[in-house]
Amino acid sequence: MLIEDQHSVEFRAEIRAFLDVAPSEEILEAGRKTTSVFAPFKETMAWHKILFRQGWVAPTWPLEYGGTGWTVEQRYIFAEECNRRGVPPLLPQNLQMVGPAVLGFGTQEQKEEFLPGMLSGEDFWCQGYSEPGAGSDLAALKCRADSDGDDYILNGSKTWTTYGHHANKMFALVRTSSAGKPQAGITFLLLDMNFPGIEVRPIVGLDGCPEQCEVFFSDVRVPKRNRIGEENKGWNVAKYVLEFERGGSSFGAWLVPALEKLRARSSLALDDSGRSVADDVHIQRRLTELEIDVRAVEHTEKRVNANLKHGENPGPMASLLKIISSEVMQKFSELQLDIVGLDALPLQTAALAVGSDIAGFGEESDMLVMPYYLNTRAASIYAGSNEVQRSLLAKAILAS
Amino acid sequence: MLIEDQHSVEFRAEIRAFLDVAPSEEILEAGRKTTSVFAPFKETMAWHKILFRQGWVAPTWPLEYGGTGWTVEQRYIFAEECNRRGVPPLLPQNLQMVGPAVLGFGTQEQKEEFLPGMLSGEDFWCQGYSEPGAGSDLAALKCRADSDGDDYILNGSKTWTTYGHHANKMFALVRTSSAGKPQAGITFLLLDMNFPGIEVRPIVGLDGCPEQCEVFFSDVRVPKRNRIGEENKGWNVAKYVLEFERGGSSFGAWLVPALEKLRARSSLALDDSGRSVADDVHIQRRLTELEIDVRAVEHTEKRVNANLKHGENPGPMASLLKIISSEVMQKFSELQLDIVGLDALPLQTAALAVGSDIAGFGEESDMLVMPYYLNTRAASIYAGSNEVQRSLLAKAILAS
Amino acid sequence: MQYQYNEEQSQFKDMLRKFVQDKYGYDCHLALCKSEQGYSEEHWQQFAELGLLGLPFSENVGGLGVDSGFLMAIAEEFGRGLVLEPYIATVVLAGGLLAKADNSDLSNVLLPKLVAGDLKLCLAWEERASRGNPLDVNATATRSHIGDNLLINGEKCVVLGASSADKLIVTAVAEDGGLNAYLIDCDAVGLHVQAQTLADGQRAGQIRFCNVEISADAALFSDGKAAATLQETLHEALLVMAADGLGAMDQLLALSLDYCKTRQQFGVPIATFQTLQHRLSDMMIACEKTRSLLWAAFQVQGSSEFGERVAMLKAQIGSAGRYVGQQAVQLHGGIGMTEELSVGAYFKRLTVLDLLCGNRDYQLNYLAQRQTQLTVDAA
Amino acid sequence: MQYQYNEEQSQFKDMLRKFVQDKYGYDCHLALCKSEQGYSEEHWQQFAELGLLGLPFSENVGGLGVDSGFLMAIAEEFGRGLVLEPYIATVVLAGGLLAKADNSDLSNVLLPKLVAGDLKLCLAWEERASRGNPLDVNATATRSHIGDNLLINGEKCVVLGASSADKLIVTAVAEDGGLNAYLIDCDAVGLHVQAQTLADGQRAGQIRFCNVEISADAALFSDGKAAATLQETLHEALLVMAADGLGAMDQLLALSLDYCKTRQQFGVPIATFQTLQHRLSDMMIACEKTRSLLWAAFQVQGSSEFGERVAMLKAQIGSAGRYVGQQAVQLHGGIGMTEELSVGAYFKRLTVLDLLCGNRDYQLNYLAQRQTQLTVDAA
Repeated sequence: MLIEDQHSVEFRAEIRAFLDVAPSEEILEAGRKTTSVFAPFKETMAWHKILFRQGWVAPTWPLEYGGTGWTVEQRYIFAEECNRRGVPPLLPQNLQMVGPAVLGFGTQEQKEEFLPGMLSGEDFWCQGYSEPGAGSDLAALKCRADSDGDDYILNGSKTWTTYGHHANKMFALVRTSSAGKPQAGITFLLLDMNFPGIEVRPIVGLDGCPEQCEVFFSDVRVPKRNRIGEENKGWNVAKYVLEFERGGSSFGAWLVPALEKLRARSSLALDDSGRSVADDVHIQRRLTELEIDVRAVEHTEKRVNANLKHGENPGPMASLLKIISSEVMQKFSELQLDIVGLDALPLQTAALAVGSDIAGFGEESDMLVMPYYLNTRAASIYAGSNEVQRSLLAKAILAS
Repeated sequence: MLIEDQHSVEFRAEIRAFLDVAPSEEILEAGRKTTSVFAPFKETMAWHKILFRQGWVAPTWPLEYGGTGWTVEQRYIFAEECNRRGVPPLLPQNLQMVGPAVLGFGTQEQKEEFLPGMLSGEDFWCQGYSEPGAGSDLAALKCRADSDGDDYILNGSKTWTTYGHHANKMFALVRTSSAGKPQAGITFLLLDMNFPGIEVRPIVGLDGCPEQCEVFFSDVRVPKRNRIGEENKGWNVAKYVLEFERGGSSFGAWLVPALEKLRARSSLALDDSGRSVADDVHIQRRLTELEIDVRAVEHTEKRVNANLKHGENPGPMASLLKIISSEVMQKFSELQLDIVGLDALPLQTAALAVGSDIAGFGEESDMLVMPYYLNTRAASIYAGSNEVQRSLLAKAILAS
Repeated sequence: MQYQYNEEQSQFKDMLRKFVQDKYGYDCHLALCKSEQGYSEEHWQQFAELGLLGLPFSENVGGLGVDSGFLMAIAEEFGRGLVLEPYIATVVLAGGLLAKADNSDLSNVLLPKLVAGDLKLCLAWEERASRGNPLDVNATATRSHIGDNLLINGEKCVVLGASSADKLIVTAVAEDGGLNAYLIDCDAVGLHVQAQTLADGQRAGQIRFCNVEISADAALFSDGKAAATLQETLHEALLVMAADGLGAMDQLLALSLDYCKTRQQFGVPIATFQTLQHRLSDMMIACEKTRSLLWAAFQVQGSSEFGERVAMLKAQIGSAGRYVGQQAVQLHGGIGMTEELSVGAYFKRLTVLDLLCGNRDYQLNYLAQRQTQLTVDAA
Repeated sequence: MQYQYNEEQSQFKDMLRKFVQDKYGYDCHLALCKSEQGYSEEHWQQFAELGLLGLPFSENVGGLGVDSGFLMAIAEEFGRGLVLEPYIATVVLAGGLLAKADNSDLSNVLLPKLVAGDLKLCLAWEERASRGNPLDVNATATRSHIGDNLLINGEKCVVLGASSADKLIVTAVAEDGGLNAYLIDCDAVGLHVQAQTLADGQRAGQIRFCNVEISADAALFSDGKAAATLQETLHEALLVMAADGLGAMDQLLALSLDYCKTRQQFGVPIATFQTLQHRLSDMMIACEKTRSLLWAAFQVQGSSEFGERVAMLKAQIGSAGRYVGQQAVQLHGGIGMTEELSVGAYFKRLTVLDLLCGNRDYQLNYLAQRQTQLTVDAA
């Protein structure tokens, strides 16, 4: 931001002007009451629809399919301004997970059928990848799709399906063959959640809220035209999706203002004498150390983005970014917990619901601290555990 | 020390009275100028001989072979007082490495031949275990002893032989068979360093001093009566030695006074204004954190010692103690470096020699800080690297 | 030097472990977490029958007068079993202070009831601004217009057991500037308790005192030793709470070892991955260091070194508990992030413990200040 | 925003890498470490011929006037090659300050000589008590009895390049209480240089000034901006020193990767052990975070944010360099603890770098104070 060119300054102003007026009070409340990477469902989808109407919902998509045509820097500016305004982050399933799969491997008919609903937010797609026995080891998945004429018959179950109880659509990896390497017999399918034989069971998380789901399939009939890519080649589709978003990350855009807010929180008076937690030099020191880590994430992200433009592939840097951003997020959540202290101890699930009329103890922002700390433990587990990422990273540097 | 019984108080007084007068100035200088776990050779062996004359050189040995008959607590008190007085720690090779092997597996003749010299310090024994290709993986050793009548013919080399250039004797593990499991063909031999065909090459360490050696053997003839235990059963001897000392460790007896000294150092005035490093609350914090770690080592050691008496086997606690003591030692060396700061930067090898008349920069104790920091990196490498210890520990707790 | 439970304590501990295993499944824990009251009155009466409520008190009030080793043994098993009853709040904190009070009229009446299971107490000492320091008190006790009566004003936060207590003890600054503690009925006029459910299911309360009028003989101390006694009581409570935390840590390690041996990934049990093996070793190291510091503190109870060793212990359990809790969740993966397994419940118990009664930061500052004091004293 | 060397800088860097590879084996490094002088005069002259000594200076003193990216490129390659010549001491520290001095009579005479390789300088600023803070100075410059002459008194420690310098610049407090810097011949009366060999082989000196008499026109500054200029020069030097450290870290990672691929233990290359794989990943992460902060600082050179970002960078290189150095030694095992491999030499270079010019502690305090200042300013 230091030496921002005129074009960027104008772009930022345009974004800011829109954000000043576009989100409703409920949407901003949902933004504030976000206690994990997944913001409250209803209001976030409302925001999704507003951004869709503005044409800004899918900055990473190709222009002809509803993208914005922004540069990587502009996308970063957009993310920075969204975070500063405090709107909820969009749910990634439609735009960053299933969308790219259809964009990259769908037929023209599939694109026409599925993309509009993803983009507009009419549909919400949930992910059916993990299974009880296949978490970090996706190739071990067992959920079976047997060919039967024009359909597949689906049996088995999926788990860690975020917001499965809110979704009307699902994209899933299923086993269509057990021949060859484990990855070889996997197929990428699109499902309607109202297909007969699907049952959804929410899982209660550490903060007492259901965010993930188990999804059970008994003889669910899925038309073969809902298959993305070739049969038994679903692994390629999933890999493509993972790579799609690489180099466009803007985690620093969230971290930098979050750290500012934490500094402000630490300066609040503890009592009439005006003392604050920020008077504690050890807290200051931890804030300083955290800021260095935050800046390291921010500038690593920007460096990867900048160098991508020059035609480089992020390669192992994608794993590196996953590791350092999840770890700094966890470190942030710990320091936040220590700064807020006793006020963070009561778990106030009811008061945290958007639109709740239940008064909680202390400041609203303090109520978020414990759920956020608990939920953030997942950051080093999901999307390829940090152990898996470190192994990938090692493999890459040992091979070079 | 809090509620020490009368017997212990008297014992401590007796030790202290002796230590007040027994060590020479040179011995105390060597104690001060100890920059690794191995104190300066000449003065340390002089101290060994004084303790021998006093009858206190081998507290862990059986009474009939020259031990003291002290309890574990008394041994701890002795260690505490030696550390407080600042005498150099004895070299462990004679008393804790080769001695127990002869005690446990030697014939009566061997005991009579070898034990007196170990005990008195007339002999200094060096260790020939590691080889360039066999460090943490001792079973891979290749140094070969071929049978030839009443002798073995030794060929190959050893490395990391501490003070090999000062030793007149060596105990070694050598390969006498390559049949069966790698551990199975290893034999424990005693050598004279003046046997024809032995060559010693000192290795210069990070502090510029030779402490370790390589030892090369070309057709070295070793009488078979120098074999300890059975042929091909040397692995058992080595394992026995490792277990011998278990439960008798007194690392805390060194750490506690060392930390006191470091606190005192941090309180030294930096300039005329009387400011000191200890005014820095972050340094205070690190000293406090280090003290907790030091106390954890001290009390874990005492807990293991106390419970051993009740007939328990330390089992995985031996690995645990190795890990936590080496890591706290390294943490200590880092904090010491940060407290002394710039004054630690010049490496003053010549001024550090015992009896040197070369004046160094700054306080004598400051000169030790950098070599100590550098040498202490070895603590997590030698005696079974900390990686190996963590694997052993995991194996033990996963089996239980 | 005692470094493990002696025979009598061990037997008692084994008995308790069996009791907890029988009465307290994880299902029971979850159900109590979600219940109105947050604990089981039936269990409480069983505690009374087993003599648990009288352990530390003298025989003349119906107690057993045994040493803290027994309290540590209880706490370890309660931590291992995720027990939610307000034992530490009533017996160790409030009961502990009451037993040391000058006001024997009060203690002689109340303690027998407590021991019998007929009375629950809580100790309201912590304030938002105190950040763990029991001597940093803003609440006041001032003379009222009526006789020798006193008016209590102030606010106390996260008072353990507040929602179940019949009476509470509050710390406040008297008009002479000295600290004192006062006994108050929980239904007194002007006293507002807002019940809280902490992240680990424990119940507590935010308590506001608005001109709560009490009689002068509700004061626990008469000779200005309230501060030292309060500090001592908290140190004893921290010893017991640390044992609770250690029980939870031990259990988390045991659960993690089991899970790693059975859970398969990439075709093998995850216990075969070296990184996870070393992680398990580090968790075990964290447990053992904590255990050593627990016994180190126990040994010197009653001496001048006790406060220092307790502070070390609490700082250690703060960081070690955090580490073991976080890693246990990580090793369990997604399932560790849910209510389905008990892992998360232990993790939350350790998280709460870390922040209660002076977090790691407070303890480290306390230790540094003591050290500075030692240096000044020596000079 | 520039996040990597541009084409011109890259070409220059490649050329330097080749130059260092050709001239500087590890044997050469060891030999220079043990030599009397501690560096090679022949190399120094080659630096002059390659134009390295004039890079940052304006063309009117014979320099090339290029940006700091080129200095970073040099330093990275010097770090990677364990180069011992006092480049940073002479060109970046002393030369950098001189080039910004008010006293152009001095700079116009001296800088051309420096660029030509005929003059070596050093900057004596650090004192024992300053603990990294260049503005915390005890040395004084007081009026002498003779004319406008000044007397310098004080002590400076670990002055890089002191033993090779022809002249030195010393910082001292003038009689008006302001900081200034003065040029002094190294053979001046009353000036005592004790040569030091630092742990990494670099040469430095402890310098005592006892009534060293200099003429008033030896002062570098006339208008009180010495403090700001000194701070700025040190920030620029830290940017360059961090690049040196990063070169050393990159090389340590490369050496460790190679070693793990070839070294066999338990019958397999040690690179197959998951713990070591993850360690290597963490070393790589440490390098990359440092690289990102290096460029983040480079981008804002000349702006008000520069000092802050440099402090972050120095703190980062302190901890990351320590981590990478320690782990590289650990991965190499016993052989990493000896002079036989270069690993230990890199480890020592990073250890020294960490403590020079404000260690991690100093930088973190500096950052916290800036933050407090921001808060005060905002209020």
